[in-house]
Amino acid sequence: MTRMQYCEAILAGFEYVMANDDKCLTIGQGLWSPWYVGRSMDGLDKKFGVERVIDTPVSEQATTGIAVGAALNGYRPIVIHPRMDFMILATDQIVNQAAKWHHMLGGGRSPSMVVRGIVNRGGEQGAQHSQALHSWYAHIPGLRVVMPATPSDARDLLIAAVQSPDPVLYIDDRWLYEWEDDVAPACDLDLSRIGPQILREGTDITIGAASFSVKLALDCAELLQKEGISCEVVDARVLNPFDPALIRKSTLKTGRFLAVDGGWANCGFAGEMIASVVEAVHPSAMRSAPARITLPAAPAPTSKPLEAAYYPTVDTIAETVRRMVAG
Amino acid sequence: MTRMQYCEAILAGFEYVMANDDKCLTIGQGLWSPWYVGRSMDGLDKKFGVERVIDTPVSEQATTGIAVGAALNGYRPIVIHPRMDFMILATDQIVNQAAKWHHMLGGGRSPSMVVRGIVNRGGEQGAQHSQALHSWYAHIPGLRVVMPATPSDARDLLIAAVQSPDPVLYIDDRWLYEWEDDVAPACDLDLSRIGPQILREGTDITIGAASFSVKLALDCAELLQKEGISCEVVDARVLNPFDPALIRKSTLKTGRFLAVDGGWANCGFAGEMIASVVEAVHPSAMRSAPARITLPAAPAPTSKPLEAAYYPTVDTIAETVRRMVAG
Amino acid sequence: MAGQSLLGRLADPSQFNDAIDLRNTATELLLNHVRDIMMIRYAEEAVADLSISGEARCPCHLGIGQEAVAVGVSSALRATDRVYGGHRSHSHYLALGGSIDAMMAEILGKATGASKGMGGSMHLFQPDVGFHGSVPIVGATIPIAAGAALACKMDGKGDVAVGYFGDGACEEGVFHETLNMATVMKLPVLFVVENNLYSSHLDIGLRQPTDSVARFAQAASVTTEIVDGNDVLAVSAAAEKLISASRRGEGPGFLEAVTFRWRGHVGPNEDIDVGVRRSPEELAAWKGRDPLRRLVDALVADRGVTRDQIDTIAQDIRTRITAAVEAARQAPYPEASALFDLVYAQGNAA
Amino acid sequence: MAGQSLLGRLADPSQFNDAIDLRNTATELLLNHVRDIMMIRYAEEAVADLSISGEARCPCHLGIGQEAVAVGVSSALRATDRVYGGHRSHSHYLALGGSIDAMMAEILGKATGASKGMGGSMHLFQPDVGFHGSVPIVGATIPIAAGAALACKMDGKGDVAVGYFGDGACEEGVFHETLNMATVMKLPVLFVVENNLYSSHLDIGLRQPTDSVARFAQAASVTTEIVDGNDVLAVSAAAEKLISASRRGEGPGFLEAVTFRWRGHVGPNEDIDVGVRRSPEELAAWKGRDPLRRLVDALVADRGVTRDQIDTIAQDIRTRITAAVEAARQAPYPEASALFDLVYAQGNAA
Ligand SMILES: Cc1ncc(C[n+]2csc(CCOP(=O)(O)OP(=O)(O)O)c2C)c(N)n1
Ligand SMILES: Cc1ncc(C[n+]2csc(CCOP(=O)(O)OP(=O)(O)O)c2C)c(N)n1
Ligand SMILES: [Mg+2]
Ligand SMILES: [Mg+2]
Repeated sequence: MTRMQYCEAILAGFEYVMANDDKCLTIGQGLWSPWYVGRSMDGLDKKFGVERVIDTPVSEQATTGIAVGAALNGYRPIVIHPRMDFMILATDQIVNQAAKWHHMLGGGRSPSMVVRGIVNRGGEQGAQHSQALHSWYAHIPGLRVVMPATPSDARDLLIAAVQSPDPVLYIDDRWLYEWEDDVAPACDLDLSRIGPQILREGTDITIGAASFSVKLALDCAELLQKEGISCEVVDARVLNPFDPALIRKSTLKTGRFLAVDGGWANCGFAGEMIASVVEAVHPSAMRSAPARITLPAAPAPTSKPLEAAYYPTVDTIAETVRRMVAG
Repeated sequence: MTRMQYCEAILAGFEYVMANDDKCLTIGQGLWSPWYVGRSMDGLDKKFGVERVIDTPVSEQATTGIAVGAALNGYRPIVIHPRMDFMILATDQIVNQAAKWHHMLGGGRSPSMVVRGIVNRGGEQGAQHSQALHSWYAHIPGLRVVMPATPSDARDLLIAAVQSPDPVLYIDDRWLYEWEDDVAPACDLDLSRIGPQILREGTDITIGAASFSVKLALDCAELLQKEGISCEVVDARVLNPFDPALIRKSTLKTGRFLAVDGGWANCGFAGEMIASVVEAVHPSAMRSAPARITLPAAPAPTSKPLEAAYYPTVDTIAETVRRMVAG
Repeated sequence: MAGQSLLGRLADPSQFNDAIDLRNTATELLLNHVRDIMMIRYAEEAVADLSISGEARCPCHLGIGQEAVAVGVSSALRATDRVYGGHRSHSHYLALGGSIDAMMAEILGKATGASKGMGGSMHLFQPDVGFHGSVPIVGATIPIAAGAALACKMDGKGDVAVGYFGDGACEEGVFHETLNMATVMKLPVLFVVENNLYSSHLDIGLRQPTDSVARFAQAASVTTEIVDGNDVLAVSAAAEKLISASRRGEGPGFLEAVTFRWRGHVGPNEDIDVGVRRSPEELAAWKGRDPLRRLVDALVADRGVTRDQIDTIAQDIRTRITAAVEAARQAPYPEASALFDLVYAQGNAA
Repeated sequence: MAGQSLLGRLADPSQFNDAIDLRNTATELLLNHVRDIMMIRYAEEAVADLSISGEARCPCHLGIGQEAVAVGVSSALRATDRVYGGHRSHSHYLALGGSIDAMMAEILGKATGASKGMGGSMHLFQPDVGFHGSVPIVGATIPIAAGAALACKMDGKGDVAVGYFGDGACEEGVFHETLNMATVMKLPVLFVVENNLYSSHLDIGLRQPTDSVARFAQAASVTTEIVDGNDVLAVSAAAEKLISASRRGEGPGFLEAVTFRWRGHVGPNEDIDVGVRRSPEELAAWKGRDPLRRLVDALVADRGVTRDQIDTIAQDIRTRITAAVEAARQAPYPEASALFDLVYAQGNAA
């Protein structure tokens, strides 16, 4: 076991896949810069060379398309979009191309590639520099979507994503970069066998979440433990294809389900978790109506007090849990 | 009352807004062609001139951005994307720009504009020519999203969209173009006062749907009436901001809720309807678990038998309703 | 219409109507070009018939009249090169030796199709002959071809990638992004524009300030050639030149081949009086620049090939096409399970 | 680095270091230019200090060293013209007469800000002086400016729109799409590229085959001018020429102004040794082409303006800026309700 921060774990993931597969390359904006992606890719260009760690012009669509083409021809590219907001410009290549080529061309080739979209919010960066659009991409059949919450998964889901024969969107959140934890030695991984996991067991309520929301849920569970409320926390990890078995099973046990998500509510992942639970759990097994905590239905503000009001906190979650458990 | 097909009603909507507001213009691919948008814009170029009915190069992003700019400067553009699949290329201008300018620039100007995205599927057109991505856009605060199901709404939601001071995505479905119905005379409309409506009353189950799925739900209700099952059909009409009051109220009455949607399930509008219902309806008021019928989690196929298996039908809906009412 | 002509004679249908210059090309190779052009033309005529009869239901974009472009380019390629197309790619596929049986089956949505019946006319795939895929989002395969070229470059075996697209695709931003990146990354990719002067119903003069698109490539410092796309040897010579530079590591090339389609944008019609310039006269004039007749005329005049020999070739090809259509009719549809099994390469969708 | 230089002397920091040629410009106008340049420079220095102290938290992209571009362009504009910017737009806003108080308040996220505290440094808005908005998605306002130009054209009053962006933005597809559409639609829009030879950490030579971006506009048949962006009069003369053509209905213009930023990509640092060419030597050399000093030197040498006069102007401006910062500090934050009330122009979000 090694102690590692989430961002160091991402870097460890890159080092593992680049060292173990010389067909693996990474391409995107900022890869030769000292600041674009935090410390999560430090030194890769020196270690593996600028032919395999490629910095690009400001051309999100072409960059992603070039990766699709390289992937269809035997390489394993990891495309870096330093913000999901910029990745929007590459939507055609991700959604119309990468996600569909295997199916619509009869399965002959698969663009085995990773698109890394970083959630980079807060710090008064504003509406075009704050988005978390995982719900969008989870909507698209053919595109696997993973969101690591823990340092171990930050590394392991990257390895599994690169080793998957399918296109995978890997979404990390800079608010997690300093989370430090013990991490086991790296090994090869099969993404199709990875799904949601229980990160904390409990009996009164099930909290389903992904990425940074998992951290909030864990902190909330810790807090409520002292009040005698026992929360079970399920980390979704793989948002597409999403396997709802674990949140269903957990809710059958606790009788209550709360979805926490760092995206917007309407047609978002929080609602998806709720729908997935209730369509398979008979109403009589529910001790309260399910609930969700998401961003409010507004673009991200910049101003300090508005940012404080905008993002869900441990307290807003705890309040909802108390109400659900009491009611 | 005039008898009108859905596509004629769209055309009537265009004629109303273009005739009543000389700041209204329309821009997009195919506007000078005889076939791009069915018969829904026939003759507009002749009637209002090519300065106000502008055909464009194959440049979805710039076309949409030009409309945003014109809207910010006092015009009321309607951008035409003959398929939602192509509209993906304009996502930045729709989602990062149009939806956010009012909020992030302090409310001084609003891009009062309509983006029309057409769902054009079936006919063995395949994975890149079949998508219905309303759930994506409904996810975005700041962007109003409307989906007319009936001929009246095909015209009226277009009028309301154009007259709204906000950016509105208007999504019509070519499978509805031949639906004929009585339509009242046109008048000015306030989109912020328009929401879901009950299209058929019933007592055993509530079916929530939008656009073509409403037609399927109505046909299904008609079919099941003969079997003694009484379905209430709610037409969502406005998917963002979505007002769940009516589906909640209806479900409280019927005790059962089925969501039908022509998009994919994961993070889709069907799941949103279910989550919106159950988070406000106590489980004890539900007589069965809610359910949803959506596209299967696959890109659109082309081959005839696969297309037949892919799209929900009246029969698949009826089967689910029977199961829910029986169980 | 409105725009300025940079192409001049190349865009004038009354020009280049004579037998082409055969240069010192071997007669056997020229006869192969005849075969390839005929295969494309007659196959597409058969597809048109299948559309009219309603047997082919998927959208079919025919390139009749444009056959010499793909045949010329393909003659400069080898099987390990990687070719990508778009919505109008029957010719690109067939010119590489793509299976006529698999194409017809694909168009009828059969499991024996080039894409196993999962795609139809706009989705062809036969990598063993070098055809690595076509899709109908305009411009989408331009960066994908560049990415294939990145793979070729890293493989270090001198292979190249080719992206075919139209004059309309040059209006998509991704085209320009890719030109720049291909230059900066020195990618061995040949961009082939079939400039048929139309994008759907719109004349290029209504969409761009001039009628030639090579200026965009020049702006991106990509080496360009502009040729009569209805002269198979002019095309192959230009392609050869650009491709061998790419193989030598000199980066991308751009080939603008001026041509014209005899049928409408989609389906079997001629689209007469659709758009502003497409009139019966214009179409008739362009038929005078027929790439097949001009090649055959030259063979007859300069190489002593007889009309009978040509007819025999034509007859053979028609027979093969008829057989392909018949086989496609008899072939099974894909299993329903394909809908789910193909979503992911590993594990299932649901 | 790798690329070819088309700009030649214009990109060479050892050139154009002398006092600028004042042409026959009135002294009062020149002194206004001095005031405007100083306002931008000192305001941004104050912003840098606020970033260092942590009072300004939003990302601030400073354009110190590039002030002459906006000042030159703005001198050719009138208040009814429509200007759009990007992430680095303090200069574009201030050069039009945008309120320094509102800018400082915006940067501190206050309700009295240019965007009511909803946007920060990258989101400025003051339409009454002609500044219609800036946003940080690279390239996003290029088509929006063209759309504003469509509105100007339809209004028929001879107004124009201006879109400011950088050399990096020329790598985004939408830039090329817009150039083409602006030409085809004959839109009265001036595209102004501040070519500062860098996009974030990357030298243009690592991103494009040559160092000049005007070639893209030429490919789209847009009239272009390339100037020393650190000579306010060269900029204003070129802008004047292009804008008056646009006002006359001759369509779009493209102005490439070669310049250099003294600070790093974002924040107060200098980004020394970031990227491949950005070294202390290069930065020092570019400081020798200071647009302010070169203008002041010319005024002193040719128009008898004294250094004292200049110092007085500088002192005045610094006083105004200090007051603006202080007022911004005292101003209230937006009400929490703004978060919801501004989502839609009509009705509420929730
Ligand atoms: C992104 C996108 N926008 C629009 C379309 C509709 N469309 C299909 S083909 C075509 C015209 C393309 O013209 P060109 O590139 O010149 O090719 P040609 O049809 O002439 O061979 C258009 C606009 C599309 N398929 N994809
Ligand atoms: C679509 C998008 N991609 C990437 C970024 C990140 N980014 C912000 S500024 C910038 C560099 C832009 O360079 P340039 O256009 O030359 O402007 P300059 O910063 O030199 O003024 C980049 C890449 C962004 N904001 N938007
Ligand atoms: Mg064409
Ligand atoms: Mg720059």
